[in-house]
Amino acid sequence: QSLEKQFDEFRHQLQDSGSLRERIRSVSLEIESATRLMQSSLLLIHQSRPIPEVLEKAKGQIDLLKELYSKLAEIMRECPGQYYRYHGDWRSETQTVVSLLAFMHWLETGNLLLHAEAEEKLGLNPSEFGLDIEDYLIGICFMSNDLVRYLLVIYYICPVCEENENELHTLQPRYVVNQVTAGDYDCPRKVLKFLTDLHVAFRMLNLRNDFLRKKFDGMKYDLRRVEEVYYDVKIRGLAANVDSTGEQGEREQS
Amino acid sequence: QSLEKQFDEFRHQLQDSGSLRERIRSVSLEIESATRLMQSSLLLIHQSRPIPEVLEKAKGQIDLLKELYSKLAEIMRECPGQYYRYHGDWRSETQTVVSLLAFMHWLETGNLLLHAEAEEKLGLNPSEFGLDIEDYLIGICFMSNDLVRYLLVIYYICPVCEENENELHTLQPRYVVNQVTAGDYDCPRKVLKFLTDLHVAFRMLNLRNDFLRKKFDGMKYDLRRVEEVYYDVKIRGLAANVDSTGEQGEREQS
Amino acid sequence: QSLEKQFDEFRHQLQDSGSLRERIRSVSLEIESATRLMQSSLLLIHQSRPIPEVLEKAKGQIDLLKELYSKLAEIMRECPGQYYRYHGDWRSETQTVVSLLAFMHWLETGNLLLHAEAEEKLGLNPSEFGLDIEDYLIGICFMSNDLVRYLLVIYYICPVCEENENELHTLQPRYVVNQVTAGDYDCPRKVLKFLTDLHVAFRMLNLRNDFLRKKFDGMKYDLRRVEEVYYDVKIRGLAANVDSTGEQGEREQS
Amino acid sequence: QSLEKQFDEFRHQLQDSGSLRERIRSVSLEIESATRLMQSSLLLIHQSRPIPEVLEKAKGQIDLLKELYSKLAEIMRECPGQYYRYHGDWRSETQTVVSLLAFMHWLETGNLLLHAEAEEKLGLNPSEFGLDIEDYLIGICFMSNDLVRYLLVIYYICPVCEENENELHTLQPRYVVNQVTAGDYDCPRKVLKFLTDLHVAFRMLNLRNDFLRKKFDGMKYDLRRVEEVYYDVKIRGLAANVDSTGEQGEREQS
Amino acid sequence: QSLEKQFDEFRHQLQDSGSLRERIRSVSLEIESATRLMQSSLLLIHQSRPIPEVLEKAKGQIDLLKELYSKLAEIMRECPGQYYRYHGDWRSETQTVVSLLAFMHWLETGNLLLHAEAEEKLGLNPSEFGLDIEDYLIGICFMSNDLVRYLLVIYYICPVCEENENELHTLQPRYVVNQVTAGDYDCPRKVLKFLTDLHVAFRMLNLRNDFLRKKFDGMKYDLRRVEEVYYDVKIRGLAANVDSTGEQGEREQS
Amino acid sequence: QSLEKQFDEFRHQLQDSGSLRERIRSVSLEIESATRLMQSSLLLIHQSRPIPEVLEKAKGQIDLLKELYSKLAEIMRECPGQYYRYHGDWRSETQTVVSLLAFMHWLETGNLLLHAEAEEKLGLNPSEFGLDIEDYLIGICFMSNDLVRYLLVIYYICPVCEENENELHTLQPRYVVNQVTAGDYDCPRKVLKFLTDLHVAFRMLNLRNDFLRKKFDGMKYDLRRVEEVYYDVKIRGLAANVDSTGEQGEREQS
Amino acid sequence: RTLTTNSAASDPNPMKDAFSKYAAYLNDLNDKRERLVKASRDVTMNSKKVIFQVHRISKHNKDEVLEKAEKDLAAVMEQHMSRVVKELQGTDFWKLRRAYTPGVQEYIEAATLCNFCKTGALLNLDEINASLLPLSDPSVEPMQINVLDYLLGLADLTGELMRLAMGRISDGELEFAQKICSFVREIYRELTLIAPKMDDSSDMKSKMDVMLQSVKKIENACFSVHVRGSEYVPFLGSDDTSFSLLGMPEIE
Amino acid sequence: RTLTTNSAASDPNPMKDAFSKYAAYLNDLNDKRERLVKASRDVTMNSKKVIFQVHRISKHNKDEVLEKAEKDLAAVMEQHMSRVVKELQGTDFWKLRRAYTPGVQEYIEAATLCNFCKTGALLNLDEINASLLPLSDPSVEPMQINVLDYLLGLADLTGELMRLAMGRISDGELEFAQKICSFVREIYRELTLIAPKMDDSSDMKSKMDVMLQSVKKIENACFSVHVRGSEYVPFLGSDDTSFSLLGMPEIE
Ligand SMILES: [Mn+2]
Ligand SMILES: [Mn+2]
Repeated sequence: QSLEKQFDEFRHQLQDSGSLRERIRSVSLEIESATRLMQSSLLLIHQSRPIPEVLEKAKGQIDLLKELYSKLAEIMRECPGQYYRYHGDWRSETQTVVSLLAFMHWLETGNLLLHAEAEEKLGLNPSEFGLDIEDYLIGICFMSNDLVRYLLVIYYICPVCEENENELHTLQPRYVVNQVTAGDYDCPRKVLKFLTDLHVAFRMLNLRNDFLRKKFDGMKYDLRRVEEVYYDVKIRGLAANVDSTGEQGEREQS
Repeated sequence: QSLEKQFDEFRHQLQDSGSLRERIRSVSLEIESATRLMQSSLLLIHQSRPIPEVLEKAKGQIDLLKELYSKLAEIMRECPGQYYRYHGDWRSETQTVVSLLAFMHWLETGNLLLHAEAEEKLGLNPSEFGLDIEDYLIGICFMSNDLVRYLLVIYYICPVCEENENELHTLQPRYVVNQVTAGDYDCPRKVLKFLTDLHVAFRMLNLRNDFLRKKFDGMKYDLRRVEEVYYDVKIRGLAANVDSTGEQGEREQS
Repeated sequence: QSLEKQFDEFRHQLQDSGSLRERIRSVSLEIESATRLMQSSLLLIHQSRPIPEVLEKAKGQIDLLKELYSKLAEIMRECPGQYYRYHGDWRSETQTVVSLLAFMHWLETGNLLLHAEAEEKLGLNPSEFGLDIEDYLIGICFMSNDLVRYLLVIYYICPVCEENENELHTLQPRYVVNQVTAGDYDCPRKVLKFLTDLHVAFRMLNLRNDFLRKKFDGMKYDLRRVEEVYYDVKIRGLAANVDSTGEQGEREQS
Repeated sequence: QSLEKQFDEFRHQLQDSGSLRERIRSVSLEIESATRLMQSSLLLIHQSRPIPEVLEKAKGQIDLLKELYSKLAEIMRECPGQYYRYHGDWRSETQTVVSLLAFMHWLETGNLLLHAEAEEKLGLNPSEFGLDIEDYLIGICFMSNDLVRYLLVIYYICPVCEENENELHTLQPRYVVNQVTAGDYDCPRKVLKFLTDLHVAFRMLNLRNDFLRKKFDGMKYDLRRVEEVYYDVKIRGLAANVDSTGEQGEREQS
Repeated sequence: QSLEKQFDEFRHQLQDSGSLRERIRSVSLEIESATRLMQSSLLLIHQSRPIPEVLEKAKGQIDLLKELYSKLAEIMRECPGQYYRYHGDWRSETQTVVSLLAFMHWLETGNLLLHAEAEEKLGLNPSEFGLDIEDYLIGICFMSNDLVRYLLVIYYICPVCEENENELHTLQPRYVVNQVTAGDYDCPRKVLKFLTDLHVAFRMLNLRNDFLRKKFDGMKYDLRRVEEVYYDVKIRGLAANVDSTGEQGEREQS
Repeated sequence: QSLEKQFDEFRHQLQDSGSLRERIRSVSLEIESATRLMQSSLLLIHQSRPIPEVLEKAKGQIDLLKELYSKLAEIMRECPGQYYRYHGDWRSETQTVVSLLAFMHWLETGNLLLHAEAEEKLGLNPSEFGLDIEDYLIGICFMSNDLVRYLLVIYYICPVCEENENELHTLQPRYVVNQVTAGDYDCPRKVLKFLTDLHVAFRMLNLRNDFLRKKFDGMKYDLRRVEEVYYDVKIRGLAANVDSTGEQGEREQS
Repeated sequence: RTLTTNSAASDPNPMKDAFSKYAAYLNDLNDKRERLVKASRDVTMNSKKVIFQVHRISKHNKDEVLEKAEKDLAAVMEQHMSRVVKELQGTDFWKLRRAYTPGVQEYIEAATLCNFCKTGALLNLDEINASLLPLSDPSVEPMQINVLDYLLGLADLTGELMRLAMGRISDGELEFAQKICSFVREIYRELTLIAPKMDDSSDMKSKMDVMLQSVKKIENACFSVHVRGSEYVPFLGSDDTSFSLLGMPEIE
Repeated sequence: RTLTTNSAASDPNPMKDAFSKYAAYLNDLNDKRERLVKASRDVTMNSKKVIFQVHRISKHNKDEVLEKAEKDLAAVMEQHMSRVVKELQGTDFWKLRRAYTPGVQEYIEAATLCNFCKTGALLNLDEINASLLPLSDPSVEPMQINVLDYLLGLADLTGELMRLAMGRISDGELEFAQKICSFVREIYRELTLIAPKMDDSSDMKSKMDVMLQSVKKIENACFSVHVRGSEYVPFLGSDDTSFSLLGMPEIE
């Protein structure tokens, strides 16, 4: 009977899409696990390890991520046009990936990782398996949060290395002492400028009342926190003498 | 008739397990009442009472707890293999017990109360009536919350002892004045280090999406709060001169 | 360090219990899928397919169920005494299994499937992996609902099998025509007696205010509905002339 | 300090009212348990046991109830004027008590158990611990529900006593055969008249939009159902020949 | 007929208690409306209006409240012993009344409004129409929430009253400028001490798992927030130089 | 200030509309009370009182209703264009009014009371205060329900007039005996035809998934019930001999 | 569409340029979503009208009524579904699914209801999708209704079939009613196996509960008609009027 | 629009005639409701865009940004609100309120937000209603926004003001933020007195809860800025930079 036949077909189709989803999910889990490792590596900055070393380690996962996204793309090739059907299964993982890549990019260049650059880093071919723009934007919002924590922890807190305790109150970031990279020393001002610019850029968007808008609202709190740190530093004249050199350093580099 | 006979048996079994549960619950209530008293005693630290005195008082309940857990174990001996059937009836009480013991242990030693140590303190024999690992971990998460509050209150706030009001703004913990134990003076740093280590340890665990996971997420906020306190202290150079003078400075001052 | 060592152990234990749970869940999913097939087979009675044929088909899954439960038992053998820890993971599936087996048993014998019989059918060894009594009772409550629907559907004409159309309005259940088993034709009376007995038996139990209690309350509505059906049939004298033969048949069979 | 003193007093008062509530609840539980037994006894009518015998058994609990209510009254004597403070703790149990007493009273006399009669049966002294009118009315609504079920079951269904199966389709109530009390034979008409009168009486009340109102709405359905039964009987002329022959006919037949 | 007679009586009684309830409710509505006006007046403190002026305005409603409660008492005199029957109809309004009176009392005296004082302010005669203790306690919990908001708002600059703008950044609460009452300027410490005392007092009570318990849990959050505010002020040494004068002022006043 | 001024105005406006609503509600309550009386009067048909007499009594309320609706119209004249703002306050009462008027109209004429006729009966002037069409339609649905009950009760049940018990089983409506009005005797056929026509007419409407649709779905059940009664009568040949005269009578009257 | 926020507009600002692009993308997407929602609402409203038209069926006007229903349904397709198809052609079927799924489900409900009344069989998804093809520009990938929306629409269909069955019983078409009953039960049986495999099964789960209620209502109705009907058989004798037993009689 | 259901069409059937009228009435009403819903959705979407435009405000571009916002707002009025007004003129303001209230509320939110940023004052209902008059045919009763929708829109406004305050604090405009704080508290205070008197106060009740949250957020932010800011005063000495304390510094 045709009714039974149709439902039989459906059952098979749904079974197929179910097992496809299983495969997607397993890749997603691997992506998540890779981002955990990346996150762990990046947390080492909090322990004052030199940035290049830290980045080196974290970058090690990027090749793996590339591979995993190419796997995803391959799976999606089996069901063309259904990217957004399964989108939910890699969504939040991808947002985390974006936030980490953007954070690393900022550490390296001081600039925002753009959407196209993120796709490139992940080896994505936008014509077949691109990076959803909203996922990208949400990832950027997450990054702003990481940035604040980074600023707070790196700059003034370093509980594990007690041997240098005395120097800590000089309020220079731990790693500055070991290795002066241009652009590293007036961190609060840089972060503040970056987040302010980002905030201005985000305000160009017309958002719906959705998750992205909520995260964007959250970014405002991050911005506030960074301002507080900036003025804490400024007010105590700590940044002042740094600033003069800082600006200089920046000029040199740019 | 066999149907009747079966339901007769059921009635007896349900009655038995019902009254068993009643007995368990009544012991549970006693445990809860003991933890309330312990909690009350510990809150006295917030009133700047000397730690040893406070601990002494709180420890008074431990013997009672031991006794109550031995009662529980005895009841469970009547229905071997059903520990997890009735687990829900002492779960949350036991988590509170763990959190209090761990807090007291930290106050005494500055270290984490280990699972085996917790079992020992409660006189539990793991081969017959052990401490469930997840309960232990949840209890530890609860403790991290107490720790933060302790840090906040003890260190800078002491509204009840007005006589010393003037000294308070020197931002030294109240009890330091009365009793200088090594390791007490840089409390924020100690708490920060302890919680960071604990956090790193927890991150190694692959938590399911359950209550424990949620509590662990809460611990992240605790950590964040402690970081902020540490930052506040550091940025004002308040910890600095304490650090240098260390124990000595304390003594002079009092 | 001992803290690290402890959390290492925990990681292993949680990983173990996590993977155990995964295995249990995957068996549970298979059980659920088997019960769906069984259920779908049993629904064919509503389409007037002969009972033996239908039962034959449904029974096909029992061997699979046996196998799956033996798998579960095997898994649980790895962690003795933790039956109730993981109980929640096969609970609701097992309740459905019980309800289906009990319904099939009633179709075959007109009697209640006893707890011990259910265990036997599933190849369970109560000393190591038994059927929880509450699960059994809840399953029985579920069955009462199926029974009512069955009664309604079975009793009326079934236009899809036109060959017997004319005889149908004599108000004998569809399958009676094909196969006159003693005791089949006065279905409402039988169902009513069965449910009344069951209801009386349940009332003997002192139920707590929980899920089982709620399901039992539902059974009361089933009983009410069956009483109404019986009344409808009786008031029209439809059951009357059947009764005379019916009793005879029943006597013969008993 | 006066604040402390006040809270001390509060603690005592809350403790007192807490333990009072405990005592009330424990009596309430006993009342509930007594009503369960009564209900069980009354259900025997559904099994065609002679009414007097059934009533005898059920009445056995009334003395116990009297005693329990006198206990309640005694407790309330300790806190005069607070009847309605603790009312919620015996409310629903008392409603059930009323429904059972009223049902028994109807079986005996065919009349409604009046409020004052209910109080008398329970040995209540309205000046100190009366029966709340709304509880009484709700109990009466519950009874109407029992009445319908009784009508349905008693009159046409008697699955357990197979020996008389053949006579059943004559549609005479089971117990009529055993014991001819005047007024028993045209049960549907009697029930209909009784419920109609009751319904008319209730309609006189201006009910608020609350639980009682909802229960009263339920009574309308009961009335509707009884009308349908009466209609069924009437339309088939089944009641007719009973009516004409009346008591006499009954006697001849038995 | 006695049935009719009884329902006639019921009709009258229900009508009576219905109209009684109507009257109570209408008084309750008036109480609610008076509290809204009071609340709205008190919100003016947030706009830096001088406290005495604000209190003056709010107190204007107290006479009205007294009158309304005396109306309630009068109504209840018609049905002695039924206070708790209608209690639900003025409960939540009374809780709000208590919270407002207690807040005003704290503003004036810095002390907790005691239960007896609340009764006195409302002109209640506890022997005939008292203030239920739980209502009092819940009202006090509500007040703690208002207190926190007050603390936050009062403490910062208020741009609408521009004339004093320059002095405001000295971090003295707005109204201090206009009217220096001893004990007003170290508001956070005062609030913290007050709430801590209150919290300790509440902890002595054995609360049931009900509404009051929930509100009390809310008070813990209020306390936490006040601790944080106090910490913020203290860590910046802002309260310090105030303290010296503060204590003095307080001593003078006490 | 204009802000305060505006809100002040709003408060007055809302107060005005609030008191307007109060007045509307009080009229609504009177409407409801009038419909209760009408309903009570109409219920007398169930007691076999002659229709004209019953109608006479019920019609007594129509003048009152007219007056009440003219009061409503007058109130609404104060706020032109706001009919639908307050609509909810007389909605359900008006639906009941329509159902009763339509039922009476059917008793008198055997026809459906049309929308315009209903407005006329209530003295409504559609240009200023009309009868909402959806209210009208819902009222008609309610009526179909009354009709069924009427059919059931009047025709075959008359429990209160026992003296004529014997004649009842002749299945002629009680009042037919007393007073033969054309069109009264083959009531079931008439009701069936009427409801069938009404059902066909309703099916012309395109409804949304709202209250009206739900009530219309309910009408289908009413129709089913009437069919059952019709066939009960028909099958027993009871209506047959009536039918011949019935049709005749109807022809004469039409 | 460029925004003049702050500072001089001359210096190149990659972040700003990029965000202009993102803003344009989001604006376009939202506009398209909005157009789809509107088209979907129109589809819903007009499909509901078709369903009501089908409910106007009776023993004697079947062909007439169904003809009109089919004409109206075709109009829904041409005038409104076509707008959905136009918006979606080429892509975004899944991304914007939530915007158009209510309309498509209601269309499925109407189309399958019509078809069942006419043929007694289930209208397949393939057949519906075939009818969508002509509406698409042949150069791009055509929009096709997915299995999930089809199944969700089917779940709602059973509610309408329940109403239809009540009407048919009243109209004396017992056979039709029982056909509906079997049909609905068959669908229910099939869906119990499929529902848990669906992408987001929570919607479907609640629809299954409602469906079971509908099935039970039909079963109850068929049972009571059957029980009652059987009583009359002995009175009436042979099988002449056995199925016109109920419904308005032909006397007039 | 007449329906050919059953039987001969010749005999007069008052019931059928009447129901044709009812059917036409219901169809017209539903169509109008549908058109209103669509217009309302358009108003909502475009008002939201205006709100976002306002959030693009900063210390230096205030006039520019607000000018554009006002232009866009005027366009919403001309292009979309006008459709609502056209549908409703003469009648049905209240009957169909549920169809258009979301759009109107969002419009109120946008209009009052713009106005507050420009003038620091609340845009009154009368002023908004005056601007609706030109859109109406003068021969019929003009559609006017009712108090309830105005108040509900105002309640939502406070959420946007909270976001605005956060932005302003970041931008160093503390004075502006505190002005917002006072303004929101004033609205909240007024609404506490009015809310319980509203026709259906349940909507408003939940909005009041949200509003209190917003108020508290602004208060918390103002408090912490103030406490922190006060610390710096001794360092910086005089009052030169006291209010540019926060916000991107002018160093560059
Ligand atoms: Mn539908
Ligand atoms: Mn908004």
